[in-house]
Amino acid sequence: MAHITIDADRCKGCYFCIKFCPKQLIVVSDKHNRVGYFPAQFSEGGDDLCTACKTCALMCPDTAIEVFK
Amino acid sequence: MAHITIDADRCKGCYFCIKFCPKQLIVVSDKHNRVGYFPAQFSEGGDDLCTACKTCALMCPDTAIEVFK
Amino acid sequence: MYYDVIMTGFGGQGIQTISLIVALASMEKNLEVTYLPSYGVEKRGGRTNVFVVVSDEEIGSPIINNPSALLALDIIGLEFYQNMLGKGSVLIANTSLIPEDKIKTKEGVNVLTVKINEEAIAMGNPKLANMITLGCFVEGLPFLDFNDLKGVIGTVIPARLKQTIPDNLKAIERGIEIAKGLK
Amino acid sequence: MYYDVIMTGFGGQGIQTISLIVALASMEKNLEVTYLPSYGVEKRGGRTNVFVVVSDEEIGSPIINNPSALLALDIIGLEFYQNMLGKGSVLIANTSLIPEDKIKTKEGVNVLTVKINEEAIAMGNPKLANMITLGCFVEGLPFLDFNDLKGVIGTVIPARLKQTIPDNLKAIERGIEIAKGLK
Amino acid sequence: MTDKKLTKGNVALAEGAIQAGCRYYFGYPITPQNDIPEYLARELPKHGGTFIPAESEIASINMVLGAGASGERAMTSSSGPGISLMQEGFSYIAGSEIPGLVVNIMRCGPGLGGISPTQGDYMQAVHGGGHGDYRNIVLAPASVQEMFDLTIRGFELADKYRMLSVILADAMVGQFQEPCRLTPDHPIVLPEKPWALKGRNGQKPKLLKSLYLGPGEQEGHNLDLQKKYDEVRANEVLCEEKLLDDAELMIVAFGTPSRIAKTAIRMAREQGLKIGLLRPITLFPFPEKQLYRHSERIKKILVVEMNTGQMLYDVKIAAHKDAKISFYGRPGGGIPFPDEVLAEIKKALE
Amino acid sequence: MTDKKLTKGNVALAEGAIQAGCRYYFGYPITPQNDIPEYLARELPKHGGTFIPAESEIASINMVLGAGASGERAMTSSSGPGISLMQEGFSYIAGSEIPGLVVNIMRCGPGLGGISPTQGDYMQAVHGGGHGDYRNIVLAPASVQEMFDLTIRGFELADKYRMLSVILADAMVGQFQEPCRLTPDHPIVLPEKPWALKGRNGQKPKLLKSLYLGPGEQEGHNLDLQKKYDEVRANEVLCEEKLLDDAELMIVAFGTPSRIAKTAIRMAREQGLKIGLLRPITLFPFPEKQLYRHSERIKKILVVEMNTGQMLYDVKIAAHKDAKISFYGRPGGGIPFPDEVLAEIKKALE
Amino acid sequence: MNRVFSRSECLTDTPTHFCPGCTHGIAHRLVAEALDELGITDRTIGIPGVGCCVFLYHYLTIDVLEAPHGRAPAVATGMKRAQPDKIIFNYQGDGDMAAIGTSEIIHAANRGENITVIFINNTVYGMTGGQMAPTTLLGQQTTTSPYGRNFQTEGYPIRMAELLATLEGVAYSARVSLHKPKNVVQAKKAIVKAFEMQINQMGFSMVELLSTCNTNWRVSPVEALDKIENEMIPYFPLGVFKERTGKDFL
Amino acid sequence: MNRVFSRSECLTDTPTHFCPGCTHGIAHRLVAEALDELGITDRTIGIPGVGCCVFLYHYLTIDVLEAPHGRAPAVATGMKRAQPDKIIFNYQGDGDMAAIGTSEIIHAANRGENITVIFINNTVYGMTGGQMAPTTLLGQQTTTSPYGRNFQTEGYPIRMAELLATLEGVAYSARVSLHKPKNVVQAKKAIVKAFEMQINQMGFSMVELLSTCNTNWRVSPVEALDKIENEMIPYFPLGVFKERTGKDFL
Ligand SMILES: Cc1ncc(C[n+]2csc(CCOP(=O)(O)OP(=O)(O)O)c2C)c(N)n1
Ligand SMILES: Cc1ncc(C[n+]2csc(CCOP(=O)(O)OP(=O)(O)O)c2C)c(N)n1
Ligand code: SF4
Ligand code: SF4
Ligand code: SF4
Ligand code: SF4
Ligand code: SF4
Ligand code: SF4
Ligand SMILES: [Mg+2]
Ligand SMILES: [Mg+2]
Repeated sequence: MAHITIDADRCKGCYFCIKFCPKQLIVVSDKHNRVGYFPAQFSEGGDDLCTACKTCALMCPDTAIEVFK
Repeated sequence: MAHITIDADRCKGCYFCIKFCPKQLIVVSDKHNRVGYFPAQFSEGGDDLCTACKTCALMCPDTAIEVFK
Repeated sequence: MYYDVIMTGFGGQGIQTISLIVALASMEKNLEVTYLPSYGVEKRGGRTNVFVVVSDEEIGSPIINNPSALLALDIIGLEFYQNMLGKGSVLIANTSLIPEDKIKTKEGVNVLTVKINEEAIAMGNPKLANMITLGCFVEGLPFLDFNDLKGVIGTVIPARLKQTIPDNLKAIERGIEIAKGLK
Repeated sequence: MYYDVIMTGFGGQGIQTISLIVALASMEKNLEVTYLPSYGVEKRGGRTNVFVVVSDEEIGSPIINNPSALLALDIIGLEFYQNMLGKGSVLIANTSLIPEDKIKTKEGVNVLTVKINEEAIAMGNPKLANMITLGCFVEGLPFLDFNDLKGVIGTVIPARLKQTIPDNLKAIERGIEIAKGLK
Repeated sequence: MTDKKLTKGNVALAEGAIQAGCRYYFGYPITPQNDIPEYLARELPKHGGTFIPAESEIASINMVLGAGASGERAMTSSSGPGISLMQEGFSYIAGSEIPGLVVNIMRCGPGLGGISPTQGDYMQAVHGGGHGDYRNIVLAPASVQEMFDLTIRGFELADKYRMLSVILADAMVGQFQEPCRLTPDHPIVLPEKPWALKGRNGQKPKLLKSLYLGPGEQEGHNLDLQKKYDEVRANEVLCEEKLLDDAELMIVAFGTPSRIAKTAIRMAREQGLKIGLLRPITLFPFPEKQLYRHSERIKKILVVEMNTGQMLYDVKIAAHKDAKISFYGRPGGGIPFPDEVLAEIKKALE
Repeated sequence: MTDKKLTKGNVALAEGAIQAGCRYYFGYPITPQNDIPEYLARELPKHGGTFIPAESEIASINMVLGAGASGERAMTSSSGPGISLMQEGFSYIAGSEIPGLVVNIMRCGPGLGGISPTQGDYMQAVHGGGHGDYRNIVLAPASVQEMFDLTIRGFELADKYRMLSVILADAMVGQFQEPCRLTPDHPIVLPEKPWALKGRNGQKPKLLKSLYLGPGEQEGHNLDLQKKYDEVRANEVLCEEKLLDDAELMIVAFGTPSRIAKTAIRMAREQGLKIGLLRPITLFPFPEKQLYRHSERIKKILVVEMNTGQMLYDVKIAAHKDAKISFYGRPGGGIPFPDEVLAEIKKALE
Repeated sequence: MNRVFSRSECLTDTPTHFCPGCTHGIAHRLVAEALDELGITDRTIGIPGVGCCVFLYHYLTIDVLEAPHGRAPAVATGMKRAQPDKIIFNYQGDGDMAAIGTSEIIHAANRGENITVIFINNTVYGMTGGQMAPTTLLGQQTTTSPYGRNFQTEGYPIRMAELLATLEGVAYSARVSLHKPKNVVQAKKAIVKAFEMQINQMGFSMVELLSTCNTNWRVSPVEALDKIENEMIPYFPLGVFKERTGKDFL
Repeated sequence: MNRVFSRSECLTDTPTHFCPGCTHGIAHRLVAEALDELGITDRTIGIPGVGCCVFLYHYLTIDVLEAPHGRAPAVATGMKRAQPDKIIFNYQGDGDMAAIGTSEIIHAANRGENITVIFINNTVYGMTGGQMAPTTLLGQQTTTSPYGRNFQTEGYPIRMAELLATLEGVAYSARVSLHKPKNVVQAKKAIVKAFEMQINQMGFSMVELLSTCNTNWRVSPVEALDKIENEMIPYFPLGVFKERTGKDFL
């Protein structure tokens, strides 16, 4: 029972988090943010599967991710 | 039967030739040259002993020495 | 004749393409042209701003602070440039990405608000947004018309995308149509 | 009162020492002094040239082109500077190392030719040549005499050579004697 | 239809270099001039030329020195900080009388500075940023066409006088695009260079140097250089004189401000104000005579620069002593827009 | 007896630096200023100071930047070519407003040049050899005592205005010896430097930079710098005015030529010619007002320099418009002897 | 629930100007975390080179000094000598350090200056548009090597970590990478190690980080990570090339 | 009798400005002999650094180009690229090459520029009065290290021959000495070898010659030779550190 939050306006859509989340809990949002990027977003119901392993946050170049447990 | 000539006004009196002549055929002159150095000079009668080995010329930084054979 | 326009948006919105079309089409009519795209840090920031000046006599400054027209494809560009607009100038604002309430221009500015992205998607290709904007711009423009644009579009669109030209032209026409409707 | 002198020779002839003595002795008399030894490439070439100016008012140029006196300890120095000498100036030439016939000065120049090296050897120490020269120079000099030199020589000669001071003073006196004889 | 091509200023300059017969480029990147090396990296090899991405500006200018001493047309390009680093090289090139061309697409100073259009490097280029009494030929293009034409001229003058030519342009002139003719307006001839170092090859060895140690030699060398610079002053001045015949006020400006001034002048004349423009195209040699002649009649002068007043010095020295000289400057990337200049014109006329 | 010590100019300068509280020297050798690093290498350690024989002049000026940003009094010294290499650093130091002191004991240019006394680097020091609109405080000693006193003043002004002070002296002033008082003529106080970078230490982080990117920021920074420079102009001018009250001709000269001029003036006055001297001690700020005031009355001005006429520019701009300005210069190590200057005086009086 | 990962204290919340997926962002975070964990943030002064890292001061809440391009090691020398008790670090790109700054880095290292250098090797001059650097790979196309780097005319890519390791003054020289989670963890360790060397006055410490410049490599951020794995690491091997143990140096 | 040793054709008869016993004089002679023996004197251009070697043109009858202090390798690069058929050599001192010119020598070597560099290591800046150089020995007293070079503040002497040998572009890097007849013979061989590398287009070649500066070392010329044997060679080992065989490079 853990989850992450992604600051959509900080996110630049590099998708490192998506590539490296061992549980594939992160997806691309379908609406772009203020700057024009399509941010990553934590999947619905990811809370059940997220292990708070922090891999996503570790790889995020823009510290857009916070992890909660 | 060989000998060397030393251009007294080129010679700056470093005495490398004297140090390295295997036959000790070179000595310091007692009068200084135009610039004020006491040049090296080939000893009297060195001709008999000089082997024209060129060691003196090889070490002379001022190409003041010519070797004859 | 003297006309200057600022086109602004973020990278990928195709502003370089349409501004180049305007510049080249004007050249073909033997008008003087200056074309100044953003460079350096600004570029790195992902912004694209282009200044185009067209005139029938020698052009002075290629950079301008009170344009005849502003084409704002996103909110950041709008907020940066809209206060430069003076009486009689034109603003074309892409309200797909610009909240109406952000548009604050002096009176006397002719504002065209168009949901350009939606229009493009309606035409089946979001990438056509820039051409629709171009259409809105050229409609009623004193020195260029559809055919002028048509004449140079081939030299601007890269070879590998040649097949997209017909759709692009349709998009321009759609833009003209929209603009007509709004006037 | 204004007096300027050039002293020239090759390294090892002790010119720095005697020029410094003149400068310091003049200072002790609260005269203005400038002291300019050669530097850089010139030095690397093994030459020593020193310009000393002494005056009772503010000194302008520390470098000079028509000295009151030239002390030439070798031929190279003589040939470089002798043509700078004007009427009423003094040349002291070390004829141990300068062929008489090389001395070509305008008339009106007081030339003292001294076989200084021989004189020094005669005193038992070739190194005393510079002090003999100094003696020749100070004889009849308007602003310095033997006692002035004596007063500062201790501060110029390095501690480890203190014991040489008496001989040096004798050499100065010998120089004065020679100069007297020549006048 | 037109035979001109919509071209970026920096690209026109680079193509001009190739057309001038320059086959050697050495450079280190810096905004806002990177289009120049990037274009030449692509194009020079096609002409059998050499492009070296040098490790620094210091290496670049010294490679130019080496290639120039070989008798080849060689160049480098940079901006503010990089040009500052080249000043020792500038001085050596001047001292050893080796031709070469350096482009400075100016960026803001002092220090790292921004990259918006500015003209803060006038003094450095014109009055010697390096040590000693020397000069560079300094050319100031104000259009894309001039970026092309003056680059060719720069190489020709460099060879003619065996000195460095500097193309001094603000970022606007480097970055904007205009229709441009990309062929020289005259045939290009590469001059003989008997002084070039190519190995003694049975002849007397040759030498290029700046150090003179014999008594008076260094001074003599300096005086010879000054003679050469006087020749340049006498023969090579270029400037644009526009609407000066009836003018009551003369604007003096180079580069982008001169273009802005033209817009302002148009606005002023619409309001009945008689304003003209003197645009120096060569900054060294500076159009002193022209400026003096006009200032004998036109007593009001407005100098407009994108700096705090650098060319202003030369204007003050060249102008008639009774001229009333005012200045409008925007340093650090500020751009003097036409309406501002018009306001200054009116101030100056009061 | 005298309390003064026969001292070489360069040594007086180095001792002045120590007395001023300078504890950091970074430098790379070059004739004719090597006495400075050699003296400081011996003496600084005795005062707990740091001497680094840097790998180059570029490293040296940047070490000065780093130590200066720490709030310490730091310096380097060099000559022509080395100073040219520092011009980027000069510009950064000006832009980031970091105090520091640089000594230029000039050697001949352009290029490698000889090492005889000369003044070819005036323009570089006074009008900015680096890029952008910036200034250095430039002090021109003409005696060994001034080498000592002006070095102290240089550090004080550098701290007061957070800019670079340059000691600009010819080789004569650096190499000759005079009796000199080697104690400051006023107490030395090291000012607080709240801006210095010492780690945030619980406070708001501090920053020293020269790059401003926000719209108008770089321009604003430039205008602020200009305000500062105007303050310097208003408050810090130093010059010597000698025998000007009755003078019919005013010689303007700095450094060694000013000394030679004094001899020439003595000779002239012996012949009944009324000549005076204005000697700028600060080259920036230049004594404009003083020069103007005197030139209102003294209409004949003779500028004497050991170059081809560099300070001449500032004299022309500062002088009354009706002044008749003539120039006598000896570049490249030539020395204008008193008799030559006297001849020029007579020419100028005709 | 409580927050188990968030921005380290030393980091500001200013969004970076870096391109999407630029690993400069990761490097910045690692430096910030290292400073906080070592408890030296308060007494650290950062000196970024000129490059995409030039805005360091926007992102780290430490004192920052701007240095001319390539001169950061000289600037750091002046500062460290003036404030030996402070922690001074450079953050330089490969253009800044391996090209224009070659002389300054080699002599700072050779003097054994007690400073730490974070070196971002992304094989190009990123900030200016991706021109060829001394670190550019053979055959790599850049805007100034449009036909690919050719060893016959431009020579081989320079390996700074190995080169500096040959100098006696160097206490620590290592190469790490930012292209995978486990490498990022290693990178963090190396950065901490480098700062520890300085804290313990062991001399000059340097960490070379293989980093991406997807914008100028003209690939997607994710593809750029693969390029590090497949193209950079084969030529720029990861590892520690010098590690001084004990105070043999002092 | 006939003359069996006299000045090589390439040497002028101008007496040198060198101090008595300065081995620069020997090095000049060896270069001249090498050029004559290889028959390349006519197509060789020499580029001396700034140092006591700056007057090369007074002593060698070849075309000579003056270069700014330390920049000779960059100048040579420009010249060699413009005239690949000519033989271009630098003659640099340790201040010129190992201090101010560090960046230029490393990158010329790294590019594998096909030039030859004669490097005179005499552990000081001779021309300017014997100040400390990066090559100055530990403990050695100079005018700027009056208390002796201290590795804690000035670092260790830099070994250029070894450093350059690590660069791929280098075809030949050797250290020889001028303090004894047999070493002078070896030195001559190394210089010839270096020029042959250039003739055969093998890339960058460098010969470091251990040389005396008795004036600034403040010893007699003969004592200076002993210092090379007893103090320099132990730290600067003689030998060939890189020698490319065959055209593996090209
Ligand atoms: C003296 C000088 N030359 C050139 C530049 C232009 N410039 C700014 S950053 C840079 C290179 C950046 O590349 P790198 O150091 O690798 O950093 P990156 O952006 O790749 O991280 C250059 C050449 C400059 N600012 N100053
Ligand atoms: C830019 C610059 N800095 C400094 C100098 C002064 N300078 C001339 S030669 C030299 C060093 C000479 O030492 P080295 O290269 O070892 O040659 P050596 O005389 O010892 O043979 C220096 C520092 C200069 N001419 N130019
Ligand atoms: S890693 Fe960060 S920036 Fe990249 S997509 Fe995920 S949240 Fe966005
Ligand atoms: S913390 Fe781990 S599991 Fe949770 S989203 Fe991030 S990477 Fe996936
Ligand atoms: S080696 Fe040459 S210079 Fe030295 S003493 Fe012998 S002859 Fe004279
Ligand atoms: S040739 Fe040999 S033997 Fe003859 S003098 Fe010279 S060294 Fe002595
Ligand atoms: S240009 Fe390259 S290095 Fe710079 S921010 Fe973008 S991706 Fe990163
Ligand atoms: S100073 Fe040293 S290197 Fe120079 S000539 Fe004299 S001995 Fe040789
Ligand atoms: Mg990089
Ligand atoms: Mg040396």
